[in-house]
Order: sequence, then structure tokens, then C-alpha cells
Amino acid sequence: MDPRLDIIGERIKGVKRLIAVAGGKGGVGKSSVASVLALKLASQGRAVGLLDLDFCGPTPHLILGADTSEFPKEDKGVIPPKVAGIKLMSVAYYSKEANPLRGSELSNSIKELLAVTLWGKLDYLILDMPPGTSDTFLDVAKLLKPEFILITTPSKLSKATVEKNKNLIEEMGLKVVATIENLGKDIRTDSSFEQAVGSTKLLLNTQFSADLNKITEQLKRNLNTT
Amino acid sequence: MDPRLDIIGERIKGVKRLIAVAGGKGGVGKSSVASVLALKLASQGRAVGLLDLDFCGPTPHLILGADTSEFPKEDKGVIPPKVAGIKLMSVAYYSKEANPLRGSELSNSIKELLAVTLWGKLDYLILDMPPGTSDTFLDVAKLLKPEFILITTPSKLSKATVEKNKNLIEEMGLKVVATIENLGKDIRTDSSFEQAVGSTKLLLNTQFSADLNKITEQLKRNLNTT
Amino acid sequence: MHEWALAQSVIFTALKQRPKSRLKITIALGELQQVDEEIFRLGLKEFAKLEKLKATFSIKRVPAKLRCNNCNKEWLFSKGELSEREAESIHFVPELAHTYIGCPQCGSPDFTVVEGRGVWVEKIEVE
Amino acid sequence: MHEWALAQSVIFTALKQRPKSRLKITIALGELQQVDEEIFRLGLKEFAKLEKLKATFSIKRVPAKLRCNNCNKEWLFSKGELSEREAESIHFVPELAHTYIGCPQCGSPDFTVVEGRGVWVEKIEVE
Ligand SMILES: Nc1ncnc2c1ncn2[C@@H]1O[C@H](COP(=O)(O)OP(=O)(O)O)[C@@H](O)[C@H]1O
Ligand SMILES: Nc1ncnc2c1ncn2[C@@H]1O[C@H](COP(=O)(O)OP(=O)(O)O)[C@@H](O)[C@H]1O
Ligand SMILES: [Mg+2]
Ligand SMILES: [Mg+2]
Ligand SMILES: [Mg+2]
Ligand SMILES: [Mg+2]
Ligand code: NI
Ligand code: NI
Ligand SMILES: [Zn+2]
Ligand SMILES: [Zn+2]
Repeated sequence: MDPRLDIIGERIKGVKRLIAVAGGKGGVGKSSVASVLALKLASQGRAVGLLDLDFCGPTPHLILGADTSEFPKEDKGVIPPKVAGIKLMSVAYYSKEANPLRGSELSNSIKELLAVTLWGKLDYLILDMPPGTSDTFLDVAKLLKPEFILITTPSKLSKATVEKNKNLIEEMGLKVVATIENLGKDIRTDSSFEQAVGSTKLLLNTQFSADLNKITEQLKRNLNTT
Repeated sequence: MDPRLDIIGERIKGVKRLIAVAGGKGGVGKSSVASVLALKLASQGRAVGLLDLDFCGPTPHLILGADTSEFPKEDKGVIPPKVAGIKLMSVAYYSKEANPLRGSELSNSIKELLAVTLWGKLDYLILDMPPGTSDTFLDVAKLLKPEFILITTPSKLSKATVEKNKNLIEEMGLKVVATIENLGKDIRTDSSFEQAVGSTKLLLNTQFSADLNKITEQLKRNLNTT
Repeated sequence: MHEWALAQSVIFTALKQRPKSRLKITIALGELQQVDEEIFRLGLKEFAKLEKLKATFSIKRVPAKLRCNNCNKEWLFSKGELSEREAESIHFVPELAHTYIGCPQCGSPDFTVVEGRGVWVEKIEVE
Repeated sequence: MHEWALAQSVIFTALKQRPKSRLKITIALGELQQVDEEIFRLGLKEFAKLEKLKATFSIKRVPAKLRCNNCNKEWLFSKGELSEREAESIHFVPELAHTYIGCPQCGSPDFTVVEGRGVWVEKIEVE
């Protein structure tokens, strides 16, 4: 018996809302949205966790400028280090290199992190998802059953993929709370974003951050009703 | 015994050069480069195959405007349909939906396609890779040992990832023939690209295509020497 | 007929193992892939002749047993509810079962093909 | 000490299986994860007390057997060549062995952990 599966529920029982930021394609802005959304909610006094699940291309620690030179502290489990108020858990604390992991190994790593990370009480735990609908997606759907925010760009390729994934998620009985068009009508292309990467202070002042007001308010509104 | 593993060598023995278009992150232009590169080489009289290995987000058929309404023809194997002279093989012929496949299943699908597709004689077989360094990457490295062209964007996030992956590929004893900066110094952002998507004629006339001249010539030059 | 390609792969496996002997090859055909056994047998015969391999073939069909990773339900694959096109897609890429089939109990596409996926060489014996 | 978190998960598995009995729990500790057995045992004792579970624990250590997917070489994990930091990273996420270790024969990071990964509950018996 895999004991990790029996403790995961305990580890997230203090979390009010679990939100996976996903979308079929890579490079559409999932990590940027997940990171800045977490930052905005935290800066507005909410208790927020951010779990980076893209083991082959971890980025939130770079976006938020987190110090990954030391291991997270431990106290009967792993305490996710705080960055600008956000509890951030990422494979980046443990590896600075490419992680050549097969799907079954990604699956195992995710279960391991979920089993040992002590999130405590959170209003929101935001999951930064990798592209695709493979192991990480299937495991998250099964183990955590989160709500989804889907990110697309205005391109045909991205829209086609996100549409398919939305159907899949809904067929699996899970909820898509919003589909956000990045680099387009919902979040505009922000030429200052790249310079703000690495600084939580600068990030909060970007147009990108302002363009996330609507979804931030939507998430805050619904917190007590779900 | 898995008989597919014993026929793969036979299926690609007529291929002079195997080139995987990869790069850590998604959305950096891997499929666009792979597709237009195949198109350019084919338009210049080379025998070219294009194998789409991104089962969770297949796109070359959309970029090239391939007709996927019918199954590929069969003759003691599967004959990859031609699009503008390119032999294109893709899961898109068999599925128009999101494919929720775990890594072991991606691995199985890839072996299946490699075992049944009859490429015949080719100067180049170009592999359009999914993001990441998971099963598809590991299987391709093991079964096909291709040369790699890596794609990045100018962003810190993308460059950090591609650098890690380059190290990994080289440690695995495989060759990176070029790292190309897309949406930047090597291939400029091309506002006409999106409109050209779906038309091989328009694609060949884009600035994007012109910006691929250098790598195209490099690949042509070395064909007889490798 | 892509059954020929599958048959050819079996002949290559046999050649690799024991090229010189007279062989008895036992093949499992998983029902998920819906291989046309008659054409497959023809392919085996023709490719064996072509490669000068002396062999007899024993073919057994294996029902495709699926198990849901979400609710643990086990069931057997049957192409009953599938369209012609969907069944044919699974014939080419058996993993696309995950695209076209859901668990009969919970609907999840996240299941394991426990056995009966496709073509498998079980045994190669010298006769 | 994240060993406590691992120990707690074992207690939760036991509670789920047979909450009311006096139990004998057999645990395999895979060497890849380099669990500190003393702290782990302490964690088991404390969490059992906290959850009012009566149990004894039998712990066996399992060498980590690795097999290369590229060249089939088999070998046993030892943290010999690893830096302190790398070994500690594998302690937290055993899969990172693929990041820090290569096949001793061909160098490939593409290997399978055949056994001895981490914490596994082998048996829960009523005493
Ligand atoms: N609205 C935007 N304006 C400018 N740059 C953006 C915007 N959204 C994303 N980016 C940039 O696009 C790249 C991909 O974003 P990222 O969040 O890493 O995508 P994903 O997680 O989907 O792969 C990054 O370099 C990021 O800085
Ligand atoms: N140089 C470029 N100029 C304009 N658009 C581009 C360029 N390169 C890529 N794109 C667009 O970027 C998006 C992602 O490209 P794609 O080739 O699908 O990336 P990947 O295969 O790496 O995920 C597509 O919408 C594509 O049309
Ligand atoms: Mg990301
Ligand atoms: Mg692509
Ligand atoms: Mg098969
Ligand atoms: Mg473990
Ligand atoms: Ni067929
Ligand atoms: Ni520890
Ligand atoms: Zn089910
Ligand atoms: Zn090896």
C-alpha cells in the first residue's frame, strides 16, 4: 500500500479553494497568470499557496524571484517557503537542472510533494500546471479535483487545443471557472512584463497584473459561497 | 517480446537525417519551425517527412493545412499522406479531441506509429517534439537518436529551460546542431504568420520562412557529409 | 492493410532471436487493436517466405481487460458503442481508447490496459 | 524532519484499513529515499499515540535496484558519488535520482527504479 495516498486529503484539508491554472499549449502564460494571481491575492490579505507542478519546466520561482538556494524548512513535514506572502512549493528547491522524468515518475514526484508539504490553512492553493493532458493533469484531476482556470492566446492553434481540453475537463466532471485569453482580449501583451519578472514589487505594478483584476475579484467573491 | 522494437530500425533505414525540433518550453515555436522547415526543404526538392510527436497538442497539420478527414492509405503499412510534398504523420488523422494519455501510453503510441509508418527514402525526417523532457523525449533519444534543433524565445524563462535541456541532450551523447532564438534575433516576430497558418503557399512567403534560410542552408550543406 | 506491417515486425523479432532454426512462434493478439487475424496470418506467411524464415505460428486472442485508475472498476473492451471511425482509430493507435472510451462506472478516461493491447510475441521455440 | 510526515502517512493508512484492532504493520523502506530510521520510528510511535492506534512496527530496508532503459544494465543505488545537496534532494523527491545519477554503463538518465524507492506499507495484520 502506498501510504502517501492516505495522507493527501489531510494535507489539503485546510485549503478553501483549489485552483489549477492550465491550458493545452505551453507558453500561453499559465505560469505567469498563476504566479501573479497568487501574488495579487496574497497582497490583498488572502492566505495563498502556489504549487508548481511543471517538473520539466518549473518557472514560478523565477517569476517571483524566490530564493531557491536553501531547502525548505522542516517541522514534521516540509514547510513551503514564503515569497511575498505566498507559500511556494516547487521542485526548483531541489533541482536546478533538467529533470528527465517519465510520466510514472512525474506521478510519483507529485504524490511525494503532496504527501509531505504542510500547507496549513489557506484561502487558495493555486496549481501551476504543465502543458498537455498527461500524467500530471490526470493525477491532479484524480487526487485533488480542483477547479480550472484555462489560459489561451488568440492564436488558432492555442484556441483549438484549449477548447478540446475544456471538453475533456468537463466530461471528467470538473469545473472550468474561466477561460482567459492572454496576449489578447483579457490580458494584453505587456512589454514591461519581462523586466518585472523576478521582482514581486514590479510585477504588482504591471498592466498584466491590472488585467488580472477581474478574475481576482471573481475568485474573492466566490470564496465564501463555495 | 514487443515486436515493434525490432522493426523500427527497418522503418527508418531509408532516412538520411533525423532531426528533432525541441526546446524546453511550450509555445516557443517548435511546431512552426518544424513545419516551415519541412516545407522549405520539400519546396527545394528534398524528400522530407514530418512526424508530429506532440500527442497532447498536435499542430503541424493545422499549420500546413493538411486534410485530416481521411485515414492515411495503407499498403503493407501506413503511408504518410503528402502535404505540399511533405510526408506528414500525425495522431491528428486518428483523433480530433484531447488525448488524455499517461507517459507510458505516449510511449506506446509512439512505438506503434514508428512500427507501422512506411517512410520510404527520405533526405530528412523532422520530428516535432512536445515540450518537456519526459517520455516522448526519452523514447526518441533512445529509439531514434536524432540530431536536435532547439528553439527558445528571448525570455529568461525560456532561455533558462533550453540551456538545461541542451546540457541534458549533450550528456546523453546526442548532438545539438543549432539553438534558434524565435520571436527574437534569429527568427523575428512575424505579424503575418498567423494569417499564413493553414496555407503552405502563404507560409513560404512569410518573413518567418525567410528567417529560416540560414538553418535550411546549413541542413542542406551537411546532408552529404553526415 | 496495416496488419502486414504488424506481421512483418513479428518476423523481424523471430529473425533477431533465432534466424537459422525452424521455429514455433506463439503470438498474443490483444483484442483492443482489433487485428484482422486472416490478413495478419497471410502477412506472417508472406514475410516469413520473403525472409526465408521457416516457422509455424500459434495465435491466441486475448480479451482487452481495462481497469479504471479513478474508481478501480474493471471491464472488458468491446467496440459496441464506438463509431466505425473511432474503432478504426483504436485499431491504428490502441492508446486512443483513452480518447474514445470512458470508465463505465465513473466516466474517467484515466484507465490502464491491464492486458490485451495489441500484438505481442509470447514465445519463440525451436521445433 | 520530514520523516515525521512519512511516518504520519503510514499511520493514516493503518487507520483507514483497521482502525480498531491492535496491529502489526510491516513497512519497507527503500534505500533510494535514505530515510532516517530512528526518526521515522519515533514519528510512527508519536503519531500512533496521537491517533490512539495500537500498533507494533516491523521495518525492513530494501536496497534500491535500478535498471537502465537504454542498455538494460542493473545496479544498486549508493549515494557514494553524490554531493550532500544532491543526496538530500533525492531524500525529498526520490525521482530526482534521474537528475543526479546516470547509468554506470551508458550514462543514460532513463532508468527504472525496480525496487527500493521509498516508504511502502507491505502488510497490516491484526495481532
Ligand atoms: N501578457 C503578457 N505580456 C507579455 N509577456 C507575457 C505575457 N504573458 C506571458 N508572457 C511571457 O510569455 C512567456 C511564456 O509565459 P509562461 O507564463 O511561462 O507560459 P506557460 O507557463 O504557459 O508555459 C514568458 O516569457 C512570459 O514572460
Ligand atoms: N516568429 C513568429 N512570429 C509570429 N508568431 C509566431 C512566431 N513563432 C511562433 N508563432 C506563433 O506562436 C504560437 C506558438 O507556436 P508553436 O509553433 O505552436 O510553438 P510550440 O510548438 O513550441 O508549442 C503559434 O500561435 C504560432 O503561430
Ligand atoms: Mg509554465
Ligand atoms: Mg508544438
Ligand atoms: Mg500492438
Ligand atoms: Mg516514498
Ligand atoms: Ni489494419
Ligand atoms: Ni527528512
Ligand atoms: Zn472509473
Ligand atoms: Zn545504460
